[in-house]
Amino acid sequence: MSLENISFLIIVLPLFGAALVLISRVIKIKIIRKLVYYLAVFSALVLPIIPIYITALSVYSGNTFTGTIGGWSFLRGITYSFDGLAIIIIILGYLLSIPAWIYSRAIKLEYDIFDTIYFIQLAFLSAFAITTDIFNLFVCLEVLGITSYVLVVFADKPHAWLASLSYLLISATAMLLYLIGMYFLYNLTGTLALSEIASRITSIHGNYQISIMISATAIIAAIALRVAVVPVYGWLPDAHAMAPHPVSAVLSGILIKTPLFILLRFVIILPFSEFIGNAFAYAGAITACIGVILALGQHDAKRLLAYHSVSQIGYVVCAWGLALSAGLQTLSGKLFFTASFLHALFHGMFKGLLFLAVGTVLDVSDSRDVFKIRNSLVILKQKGISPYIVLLAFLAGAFSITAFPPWNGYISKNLITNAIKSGPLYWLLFASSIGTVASFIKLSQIFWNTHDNEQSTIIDKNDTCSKQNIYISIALVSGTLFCLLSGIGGNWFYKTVYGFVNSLMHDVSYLAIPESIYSRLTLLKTLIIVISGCILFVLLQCKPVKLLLEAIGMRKRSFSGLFFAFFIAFIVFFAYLWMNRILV
Amino acid sequence: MFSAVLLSLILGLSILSLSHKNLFVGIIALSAVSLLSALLFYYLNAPDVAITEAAVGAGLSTIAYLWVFRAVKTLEQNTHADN
Amino acid sequence: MNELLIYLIFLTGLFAVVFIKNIIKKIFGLGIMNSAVVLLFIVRGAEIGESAPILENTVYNVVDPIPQALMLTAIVISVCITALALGLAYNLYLTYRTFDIDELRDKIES
Amino acid sequence: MRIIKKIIGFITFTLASLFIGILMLTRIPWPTELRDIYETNTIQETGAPNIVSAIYLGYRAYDTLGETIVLFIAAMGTLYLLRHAQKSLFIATDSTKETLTYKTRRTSIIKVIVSKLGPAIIIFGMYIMAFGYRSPGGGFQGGSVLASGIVILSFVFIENKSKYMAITQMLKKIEVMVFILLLVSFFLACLQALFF
Repeated sequence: MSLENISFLIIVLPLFGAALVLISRVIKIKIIRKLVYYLAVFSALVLPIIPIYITALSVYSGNTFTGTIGGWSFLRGITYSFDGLAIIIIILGYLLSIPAWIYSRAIKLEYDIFDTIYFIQLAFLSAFAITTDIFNLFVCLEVLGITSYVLVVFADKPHAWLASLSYLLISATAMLLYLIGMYFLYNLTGTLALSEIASRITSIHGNYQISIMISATAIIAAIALRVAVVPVYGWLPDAHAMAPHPVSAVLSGILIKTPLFILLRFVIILPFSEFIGNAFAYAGAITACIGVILALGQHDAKRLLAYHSVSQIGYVVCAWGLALSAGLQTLSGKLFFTASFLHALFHGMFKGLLFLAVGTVLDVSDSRDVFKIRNSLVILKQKGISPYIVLLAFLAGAFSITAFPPWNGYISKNLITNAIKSGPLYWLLFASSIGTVASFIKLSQIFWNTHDNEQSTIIDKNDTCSKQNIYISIALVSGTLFCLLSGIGGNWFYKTVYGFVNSLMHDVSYLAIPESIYSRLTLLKTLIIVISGCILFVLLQCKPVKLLLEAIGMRKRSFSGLFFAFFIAFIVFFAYLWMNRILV
Repeated sequence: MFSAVLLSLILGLSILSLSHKNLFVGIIALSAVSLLSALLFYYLNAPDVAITEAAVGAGLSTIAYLWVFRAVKTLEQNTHADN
Repeated sequence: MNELLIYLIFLTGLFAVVFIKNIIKKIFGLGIMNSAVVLLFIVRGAEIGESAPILENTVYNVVDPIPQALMLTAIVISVCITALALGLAYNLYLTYRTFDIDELRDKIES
Repeated sequence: MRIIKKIIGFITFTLASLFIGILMLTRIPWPTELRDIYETNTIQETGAPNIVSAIYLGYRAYDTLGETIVLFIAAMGTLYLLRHAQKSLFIATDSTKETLTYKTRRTSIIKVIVSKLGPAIIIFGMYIMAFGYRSPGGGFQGGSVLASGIVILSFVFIENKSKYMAITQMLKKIEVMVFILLLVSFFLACLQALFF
């Protein structure tokens, strides 16, 4: 068996696991059923680590392999490529979905259906990462989309149904625009492989420039919808807040970032990719700010976290756009790209952890309102869940997201902001950091103790289940350890990801971690951010500001607003490209 | 010419299916849209797509729509009966 | 001429998805848009040949098979999306007895 | 405020659809390169005279796998939704229980026609499945024709609920078997690509 075939096991094994879960459904004998089920879980979640490791080693040493699936000759089959980009995305997916899966054992679900869909999603995440065929990209996007609609539905609430339906309608419409964009590109170049489109589009670029721009806009808008950058983030808070907690963790941690990084495969084939990068950088910085402002006005704890996902994805998008506009072959481009990916990875870790910790608290208390939940430590203790683990996990997540020194958020956020250095982008991100601090002080109120309403905490202890609580503890502790270790070992992570980015560009030059990351200046900046965050929190307590923020955050949203935002994004993006063409 | 006629029929039927108040008419019009496109596909030398469109677009999706329509109708009748 | 008609069909669907409040009609619109895209691919792909892409002894100069193969996939995916959306709409109707999306949102958020 | 929003909506809709229109109405001669490649090579490489089937199930079978999985997940998700809808309905009120037993009018005309037509549809579905490689059709199309035949027959012949439940149990098993078959064939295809 050659190395390429081993690499394909990354996709095949989770699919095999999904099939085994289905088989276990129809087996009558209990022991065999359990055996088959555990075999399925093993083959879907644990076994793929071996091929990932082997492939990653090979890719890291500069040995990427490309070809067509099924071994057909070049133009006929579907092309794929196991390169640095694919490997880092696959690692991101596996690293984050294992703790979320462990947590999912603790909530009431139909495990067989849930697991089947979860494993299929995992498999197609990898498939999405390796494909370089424009139509296969569409199919993978559809699979990821339909799995996330169904996973959101598992919450069994009318909220979740409506959220899933709105997400479905807007993203299905966007996927049709993708198809139209693809139609034009196929009409123009006569091929579906991205590399081939890239080489042909430059020669015919001049004649059909406007149409190429529109088709690129259509495809990019369809993918950017999944990433939830600024005008088109509207579906995200509903879907992520209403899903079951592990699904929220996976959606926020993995599924909104992979489309962004895969978008790179499409964008770099276009002749005007640096303009697109610029547009994305500004969109990202604005996203970071708007996400925080909206989060400050929220009452629902999980919705607040969902808006923070919007805000943090803004950092990722900003750095990604800057990497693109600098060009991936340049040194600063690689630095930006590495920082962007590291923030995506670390955000996946700490946001997943936050969703799980806050979700645990929400499950045991009657309300979802940040201003009403109090004494949650006492309630947790009564439920038999160790309150200190939940508190620790929450604090780990909160310290990471507010970029406190030893935790991982500090590394990635400061890598991004230090690389930007100055300018409007820098200050936008700076402002959003301050807002994040204030907003997390607000969220941490759920752990505060008040002594006036003891009667609400009387719950009978019989409905606790120690086995489930063990799953919760394992998931939370492993998440906390991830955050801490990746914060301490940030240098190693940086080096590894940088190596993969280098292998993407067939380059082996190495750049050490920028020294300024633990410098006095950066620490001072963190201190300023934390202090001004506290001041902002105090300011927010006064009535008019609070009312204003709530008016913004709780404003009435309509379904058609989603579409108008999508159209506006479409128009603005195209207009931006058009202006740049005139200027150049 | 033939394809233009068929396309304008499809356009008219799709407008009808969206504008008509009765959902049942809409469902049937949509099914007719699928059938007419299947005919057009056959005319345009795409027999595979024609078969798929006829079986899936006009068959299965119409059944799904009709199932929902019937369930909704029974629900409506029952609520009226309760009141 | 053909493209213009297909464009109009697409617009009808898009209009329904954006502006009509009834969920079922939104799903109709999605289906119509999808038909328009499929029609676009097939109509344009049929321009270059004059016989179906099934090779026999006397057949040559076939139409482009690639759009046909791609559209098979697109049709099936569209039907799947429709079925799932219908399931969701039915569940919402069962709980709130309405298909109006704004009304649903009001009822859910209150 | 509402009017402003509506105006903005219409303007953005018009502009966006204008752009889509430019894309759809740009006429470029359709490329023939891939067509020629397939025309000359398909029979040697796959042995199937029907090029569309060869692409759908051969050259781009990986896409088809994704499509099948979309179908599978959509079916699973929809069934899950419906199951839960019924459950919540039962909990909500007892009086609504009757809503789920549909009183349909089965006239003898429908019965006679369907009982004659159903088997014919099923045989046609099998034909499409078996001869998809040389005539139009293929596994999926045949399968969906077959499925609509079964659905039509079930409209007539399922009289009471116990039989219906038995059929759903059987369908569940068929679903599992088919998925396993799909994966096994995928594995075999992989192995074939590896070793032969």
